[in-house]
Amino acid sequence: ADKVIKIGTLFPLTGSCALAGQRCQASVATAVEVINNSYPDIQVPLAGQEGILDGTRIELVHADHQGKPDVGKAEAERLFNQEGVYAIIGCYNSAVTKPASFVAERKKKLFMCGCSSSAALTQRGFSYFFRMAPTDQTESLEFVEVMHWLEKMKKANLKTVGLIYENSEFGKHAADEGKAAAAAGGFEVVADVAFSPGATNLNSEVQTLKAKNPDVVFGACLGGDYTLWVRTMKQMEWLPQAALNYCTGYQDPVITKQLGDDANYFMGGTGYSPEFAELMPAVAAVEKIYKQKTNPSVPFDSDSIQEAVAMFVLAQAIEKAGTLDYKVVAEALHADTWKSPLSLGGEVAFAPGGQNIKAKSLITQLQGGSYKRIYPTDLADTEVVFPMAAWTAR
Amino acid sequence: MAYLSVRNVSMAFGSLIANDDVTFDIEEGSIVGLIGPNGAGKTTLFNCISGICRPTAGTIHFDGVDITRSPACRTAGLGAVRTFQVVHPLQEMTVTDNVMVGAFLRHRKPAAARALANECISLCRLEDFCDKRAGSLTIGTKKRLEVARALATGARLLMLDEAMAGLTSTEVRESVELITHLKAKGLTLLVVEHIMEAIMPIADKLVVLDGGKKIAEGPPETIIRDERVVAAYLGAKFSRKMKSS
Amino acid sequence: MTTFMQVLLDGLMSGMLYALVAVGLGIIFGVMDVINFAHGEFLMVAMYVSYWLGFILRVDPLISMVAAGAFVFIVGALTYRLIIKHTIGKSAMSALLATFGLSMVLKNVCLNRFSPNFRLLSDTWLGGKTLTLAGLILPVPQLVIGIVSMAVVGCVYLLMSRTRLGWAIQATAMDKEAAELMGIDTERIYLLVFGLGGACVGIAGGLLPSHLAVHPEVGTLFGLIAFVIVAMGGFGSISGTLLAALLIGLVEALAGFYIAPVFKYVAVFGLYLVVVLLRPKGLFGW
Amino acid sequence: MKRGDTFWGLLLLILAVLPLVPGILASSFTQHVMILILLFAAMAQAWNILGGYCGQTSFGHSVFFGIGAYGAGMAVVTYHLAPWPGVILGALLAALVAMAISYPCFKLSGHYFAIATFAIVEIFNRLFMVWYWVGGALGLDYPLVDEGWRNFMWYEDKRFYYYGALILFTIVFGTVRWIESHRLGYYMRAVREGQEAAESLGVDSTRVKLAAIAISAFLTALCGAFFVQYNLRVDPSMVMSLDMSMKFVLITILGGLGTLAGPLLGAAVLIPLQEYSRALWGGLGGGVDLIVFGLLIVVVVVRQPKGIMGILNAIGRRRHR
Amino acid sequence: MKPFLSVNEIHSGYDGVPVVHGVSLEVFRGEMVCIIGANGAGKTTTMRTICGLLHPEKGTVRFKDQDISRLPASRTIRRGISYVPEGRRLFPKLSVSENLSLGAFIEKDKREIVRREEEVLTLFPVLRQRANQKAETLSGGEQQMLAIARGMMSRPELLMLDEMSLGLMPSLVEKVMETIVQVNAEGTTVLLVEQMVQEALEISHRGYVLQTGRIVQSGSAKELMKSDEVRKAYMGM
Ligand SMILES: Nc1ncnc2c1ncn2[C@@H]1O[C@H](COP(=O)(O)OP(=O)(O)OP(=O)(O)O)[C@@H](O)[C@H]1O
Ligand SMILES: Nc1ncnc2c1ncn2[C@@H]1O[C@H](COP(=O)(O)OP(=O)(O)OP(=O)(O)O)[C@@H](O)[C@H]1O
Ligand SMILES: [Mg+2]
Ligand SMILES: [Mg+2]
Repeated sequence: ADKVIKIGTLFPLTGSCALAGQRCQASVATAVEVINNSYPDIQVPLAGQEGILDGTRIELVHADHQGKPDVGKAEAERLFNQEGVYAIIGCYNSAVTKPASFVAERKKKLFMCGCSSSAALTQRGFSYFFRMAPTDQTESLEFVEVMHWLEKMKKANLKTVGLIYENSEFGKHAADEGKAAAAAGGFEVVADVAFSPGATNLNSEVQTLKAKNPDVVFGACLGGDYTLWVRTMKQMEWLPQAALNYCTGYQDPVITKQLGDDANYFMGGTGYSPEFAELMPAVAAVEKIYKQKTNPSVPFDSDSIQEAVAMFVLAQAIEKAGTLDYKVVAEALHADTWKSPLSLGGEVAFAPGGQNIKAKSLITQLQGGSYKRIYPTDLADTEVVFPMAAWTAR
Repeated sequence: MAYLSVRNVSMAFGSLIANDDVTFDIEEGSIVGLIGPNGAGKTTLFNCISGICRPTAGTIHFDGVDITRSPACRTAGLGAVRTFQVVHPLQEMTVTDNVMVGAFLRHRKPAAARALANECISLCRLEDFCDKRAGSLTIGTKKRLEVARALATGARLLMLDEAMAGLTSTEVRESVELITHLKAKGLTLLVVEHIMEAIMPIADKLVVLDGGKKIAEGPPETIIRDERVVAAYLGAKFSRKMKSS
Repeated sequence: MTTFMQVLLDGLMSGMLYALVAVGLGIIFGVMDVINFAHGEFLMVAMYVSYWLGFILRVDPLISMVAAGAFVFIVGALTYRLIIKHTIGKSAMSALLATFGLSMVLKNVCLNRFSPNFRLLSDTWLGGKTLTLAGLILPVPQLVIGIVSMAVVGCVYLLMSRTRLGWAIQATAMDKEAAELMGIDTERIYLLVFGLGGACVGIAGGLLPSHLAVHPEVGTLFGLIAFVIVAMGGFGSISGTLLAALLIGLVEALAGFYIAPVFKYVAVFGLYLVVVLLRPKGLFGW
Repeated sequence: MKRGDTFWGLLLLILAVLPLVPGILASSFTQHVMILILLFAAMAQAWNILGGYCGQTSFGHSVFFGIGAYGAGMAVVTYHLAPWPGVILGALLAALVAMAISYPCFKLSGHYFAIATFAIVEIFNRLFMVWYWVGGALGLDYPLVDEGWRNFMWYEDKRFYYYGALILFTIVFGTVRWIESHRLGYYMRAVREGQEAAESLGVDSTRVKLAAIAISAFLTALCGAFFVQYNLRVDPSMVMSLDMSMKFVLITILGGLGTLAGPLLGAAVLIPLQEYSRALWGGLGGGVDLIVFGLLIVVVVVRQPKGIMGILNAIGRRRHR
Repeated sequence: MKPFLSVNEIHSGYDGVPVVHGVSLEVFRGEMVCIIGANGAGKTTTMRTICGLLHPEKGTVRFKDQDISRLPASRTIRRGISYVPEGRRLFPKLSVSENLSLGAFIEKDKREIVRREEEVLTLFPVLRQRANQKAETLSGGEQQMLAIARGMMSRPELLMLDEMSLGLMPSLVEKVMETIVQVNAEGTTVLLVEQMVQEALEISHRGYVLQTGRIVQSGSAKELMKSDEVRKAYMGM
């Protein structure tokens, strides 16, 4: 007979984060496709066999939380109670992940989180919650490292930092971590610019940055706001020496098409990009499937790929535990280090609280429309362009 | 001091002076008619007394209390209640509910208010319309509703602004009877009316406004003979008719 | 000083764009007493029209704004015919409810058809160009949007105050039945007004894709600001709407720069409160 | 009157025994929907006091809702107490804030008032977004606490939430029922229908409106407190947003403005529609559930602009004839 | 002779609640006809049905031998019917002269409109002084005059007046009545609804008595004035 495990996905499929949510959903579906069917030529765990636990197939139940925590909580309950899912993967927005994973924890059922970046998520001491992506905190610390590195390598004189972020749970969180890290690294935060997402213009925001003229800008702008931000900076003829972005609009491959040359020389933390192919040879084949599930022109981005990782790691743990018993699987997840060709580090391992301690991100810089790796140096493939080339020099 | 005393009241809208130094008194228990050409300022004077407008000059006392600046709801609370020439029914409420709003001024308890409202409804012969939406009544009925509502507040001074306009002569007669009945019950009335057949027989005194100024004051018999009033207001035919009857 | 002037200029230019978005809402509001909750979504639809024309047929937004205006005119007229018409004179709030439903439908149909991707036209005639004038930077797209916007608002103003049609619209706004008795076909007027309101916001939306990304949620904040502008100017007053839009653009820019960007909408909405508390019928309202 | 009250009594009784009957309300999702219906009916009814009976369309109720929510949320999250003191404080504060902000706004009429409340929500939303003490944009997340009435918190069994919502519903509907038949109710409707006329009948319209908004805000805040207790989290965009405000308005209008049954009808139609359509189609992605939801709203309005009450009345009238 | 306006057995009402039950009446060219009846008898409803603000559920309205029962008001005025509604219905925010020009909305020639305005203002000199005042600030009586004046701006062939004496001072009622007679004498057919039964019958040729939605009596004005029922029911005698 057909044995089936149901897994729920819970992402913002509508509302202002719909773009990311739909990609994440497709990413999980891609992983399931690989797991359920036999793809012997894909170098990813479980790809070669059909299903797990001797042919048990995974079936996804999709749900939409619209970016609203209350809806997310209700949907998580529905997925567990009504749909009878074994575990949930989600929720992209940290604000929604919090109550939704709370539900799972109370039920002692698994909650796999791909890319929600709030550090607080893994500081709650949950034992059924696992997160793949690095947190804002990790990223912020990495940004500061990069700044020190630039000072050393490029003889740069970096003193001040400006922040621009959307005023939401995500942006605020990133900004708080960024501020703390910058201060700890000995930099002065001179501009703290929050804006309402979905802005009609970012004139005063950029004007403020321009007036304070920080050497480096940390940015946390999503989607359309990111392009608006870049364009407005161009209009106002201003650029910092370096711009470092959290996993945000920056790492959406679409921007290079829309902004053209204007997108270049911005930097950011990136968990994955098609240019990393040589580092992560296994991804290409998976990505082909992914592109079929969404838009053929859109590759994985570093958020969405984490959701696939979450699915793979969960499947591996179940396979290894050999049972569906939650406690056993959760303990197995904690106990082992998991092979994960789709992750930058190649491995996944969880600290108490569920944070993936092997999570890594690279600092990339857009050059000539592609994401070039510049830091850490051992993984770098390109020399950094610093300071950013002026608007007039492009 | 008189029951209602209007002293040197002026009301200006920008450059237009709608009431100009108007002074008159009303004795308790009397019926005073306020007449005058269209646009003479009668409604404006009502607005001033009832507190909807603040007069630009002058004072108004009601039962010894200065109400010149008191807001409409306080004036009504004191017992001086008016009806509107351009009717203001509470559209979506039923006739009974309309009247009950008035009745609640004196009775907190719904039951008591309802009883009073029903009484006023039958006084104004609105029984047939009790459960109709006030907005669906015809103009004439709305006018009667205005009166019923004002009555229900337990008013001691009732100010009627053309409450009989739009009624047939027979209905006017009934209204006149109502007014005399109210007077008998001890109410004081200030009545604006263009229907002379209605006002002449019952008024104890007429005050005539023209162009915002008071041009005459006195009992009806003398007023119909007043040249100025005839010229400005009544017109030859009506004054002939009035005199003959 | 230059910074101050620059901030003023930026504010003025966004104000001019707001004026065009708001004037469409304003005439619908003023004439029919209908809160069109889908107004922001009309803007979004127009932006999509212009985007697809630009993307597929390589038409520049400067040209496709006409098409976008016409398209949203039809959307507006249809909205009236199919929805608003049934609510007029029945219950004051039901039009609000219906247009809210409509905005939800429009938003999600676009999401469904065009995916939630944000889309931006590159290589437009205006895109990214700037002029520099006495140290002030004038971004060409915003400048042109501002000019077009002023022109359209001016035309609407003349239409409303100088033409027979304008009179008929005003009369209909005040008393529908009486207007009908004067021989005015109020049904047509309503249709026209809704279409016209749509066309205004359509033109605005048509111009935008050269510097603002299109996505299903793009209209929301514009719609919100437009409501405030219309009320601040005074319902039914086009000059009021214009003045309010410029004021709001300025306050947004000034507060955003001199107080803090997070507070710019606090200042904008605060300004509305201050204005209506001083003048309960808006700047130029009846 | 009498017959109406019997109807409500019976309805409450049925609602109260519903969870006791085995098999009914069995699934936790059905329970969830029932809870939301009761909660949103109560919210809409609280709004209805000001918006329906008193005729002051307010888009500002999410502010009061939010204050109530933050009251409970901060008591639990920030001060590690039971929610109750926060609930009471929040509700009182909401009433005070409501009176303070609306006193000047009552000078405004019609849409000017509506848009002013609109502006107030946006201002509060943005201020709360940056107000560190209340959690700012990060919001407040509930810790694990003991289950039970003391903490008003249950993690598995929804039945207690159901009874909580039912109590809330009864409080709000009872209050409105009482007001409706008493002087305040008549005065509120009078103010709605014509302020000048009401004033001339001795109604102090400002006081009536203040009373209406204070009661309305108090009840709304109670609903807000319930909402956070149920959702384990509070942040400004969840509770203090235009989106939330619209819910109050939509449900009431859909059901029937200024009627006692309207909010319940509105919630009973809108909430299941929203929840089940999402459960059914939400996972498909393309917002199909929201399209269907939006279309249905439009269709209802086009068919019967006076809301569901209008439909019922029309049916009733046909029957009588 | 064919009637100018003929109303045949119309049934009409609001929201499906019938108010008028089978009213028939005829008006001949050049006549002045008056409808009288108590409050709520359905006079206004009848008038609204004729001019097209309401449409009859049953029955027809024919004007100049054409069926106009289904035409909206904005079309009937083009056929020559002008209705001065009960309660004035002015455009409150527009000035007196703007109200007047809107009265001639169907006329496109601007000079012609000015000419007519001049004529009408001669009939109502009070309005001339207030030409630039907003209509809402006029006194009740002034508003009534403006409403009548506006109704005449379209040069109607059939002028329908609903309770035009409402709120007018006695001398003005007299004057307005004279004006109406004059307008009628100049060739405009007039259909009146009046509460001032005596005055109305004095100037009309014929009259109809409406009671709870039905015509209960009709005849020449003189007959009606002599009729006992009419005298008792409507003239308070
Ligand atoms: N709010 C206002 N603004 C400007 N002018 C006004 C206002 N209200 C009234 N007027 C003017 O004041 C004058 C007096 O008006 P009022 O309504 O008091 O007359 P009235 O005596 O009641 O006349 P009627 O018998 O026709 O009702 C009129 O000329 C009118 O145009
Ligand atoms: N808009 C409306 N909706 C519902 N019912 C209405 C409406 N207007 C009038 N009616 C009802 O229709 C009936 C007849 O009204 P109509 O206006 O024709 O009377 P009328 O003879 O003109 O009376 P009046 O002399 O008072 O003006 C009344 O019973 C009234 O309640
Ligand atoms: Mg008057
Ligand atoms: Mg009538």
